[in-house]
Amino acid sequence: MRNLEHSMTASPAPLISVRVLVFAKFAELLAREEIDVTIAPPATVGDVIAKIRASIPAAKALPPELLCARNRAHASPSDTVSDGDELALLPPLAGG
Amino acid sequence: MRNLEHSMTASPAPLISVRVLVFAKFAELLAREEIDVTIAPPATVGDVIAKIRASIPAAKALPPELLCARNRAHASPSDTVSDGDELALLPPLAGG
Amino acid sequence: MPFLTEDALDLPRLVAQVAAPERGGIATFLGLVRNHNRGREVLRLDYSAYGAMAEEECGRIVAEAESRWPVRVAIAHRLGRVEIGEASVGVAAAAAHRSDAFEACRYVTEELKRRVPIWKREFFADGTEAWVDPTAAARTASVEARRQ
Amino acid sequence: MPFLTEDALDLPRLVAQVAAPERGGIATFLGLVRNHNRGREVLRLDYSAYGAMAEEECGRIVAEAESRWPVRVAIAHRLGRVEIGEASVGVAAAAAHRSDAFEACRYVTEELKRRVPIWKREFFADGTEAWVDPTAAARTASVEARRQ
Repeated sequence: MRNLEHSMTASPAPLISVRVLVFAKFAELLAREEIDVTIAPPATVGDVIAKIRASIPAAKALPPELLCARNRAHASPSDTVSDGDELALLPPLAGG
Repeated sequence: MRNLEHSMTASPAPLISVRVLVFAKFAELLAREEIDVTIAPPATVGDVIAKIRASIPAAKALPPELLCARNRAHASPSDTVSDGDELALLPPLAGG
Repeated sequence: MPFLTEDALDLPRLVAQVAAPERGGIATFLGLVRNHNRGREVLRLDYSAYGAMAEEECGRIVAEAESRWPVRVAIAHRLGRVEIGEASVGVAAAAAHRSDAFEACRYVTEELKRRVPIWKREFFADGTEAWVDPTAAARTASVEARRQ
Repeated sequence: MPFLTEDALDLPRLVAQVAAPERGGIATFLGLVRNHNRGREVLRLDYSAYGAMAEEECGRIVAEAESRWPVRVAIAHRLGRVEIGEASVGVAAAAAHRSDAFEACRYVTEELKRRVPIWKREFFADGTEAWVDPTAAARTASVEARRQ
């Protein structure tokens, strides 16, 4: 037990992978429909978006406030992400 | 002119005739769908209904407050009637 | 087009009466004949009306709604025998903005029930029949409420 | 039954999904594609969605309405190409009492527009096309309101 706890604290937690789906106007802007992001935990939806803004040049044109989803439900930038999550960047909704 | 005015004041105004339509439950109660009423002017919708209550025995069973119409529009008992008017006694409405 | 009809109500036709390229929102209300009323099993209804006044009153209600909101309104009400599950009344209101359509549709539905001279006779499963009197139901409900 | 469909919306079928002998009042809303938007002539629309989430979000909205009011609710939303005058969205709510049907229908319609991830591209008469952004329209309106 002591050894296990020690090793968990000492070695960095493994990175987590999330898939980010991109739709409509944003898919056009980024010229892609999904982005795989690997990030160190603990990470939030906002952290994932910040990493996309930093790594994809076209993403700098995304609006400062983004509607986003996590696992097919509306999410807030402060929500924590888990390995395997499906995130999404949603342009302004226009259903109806 | 004098003569005419004099004769108008002196002789009683001619009686007026109205037709009273009766519907649904009230038509069953009174065993008829219309009642012709002749009454001395000036008379109101309420006067006509009072005359019906007084002259038709079954009409005593009509509720004390009645929904009524004059010339195909909702009317109040205090509305004045004119010769040739079409009145109606309306049981509680149940459309829809 | 008359508001009262002996024919089955056709909701798409009612919608078509008010739809137009500049009116993007259509609210409708459909009243269906229920199989129960106040705890008794109902087999069918028979609607009757003071036809001439009912037509005029529907026209007045439509005109009121169309002057109060920027809408087009249609009404259809059945007369005669109507079976369980069939529509007895239909209202459609179309507007450029959905809030106007919703509000006008509701107004017309409420006013129609309150003002249009239509009556219905219920035929019960036990073989009896009776005129429907919503005011008697309201009186009973208020007496029962006072008892509690 | 999925909420999103490539097929034309069938209002009677939507009504049939919620009708039942004990539910006498059915309120519906139908959104039709208009030929103009913000002063420009529109020829047609093309709807796309985050399909999996849109289905789940519609399901959540229906569940919310059905827990808040004693109603049954149905939703249908078009995907793909939709022509002027065609319905892009339909909502139906059935209840024993019409006020519940009206309120639930309106709630579902508003929440659907606010929460379901669907987008539309407008094709204009001048040959151009653009994604519809209701928040941009709202921003413009509020700027114009401030100017007055």
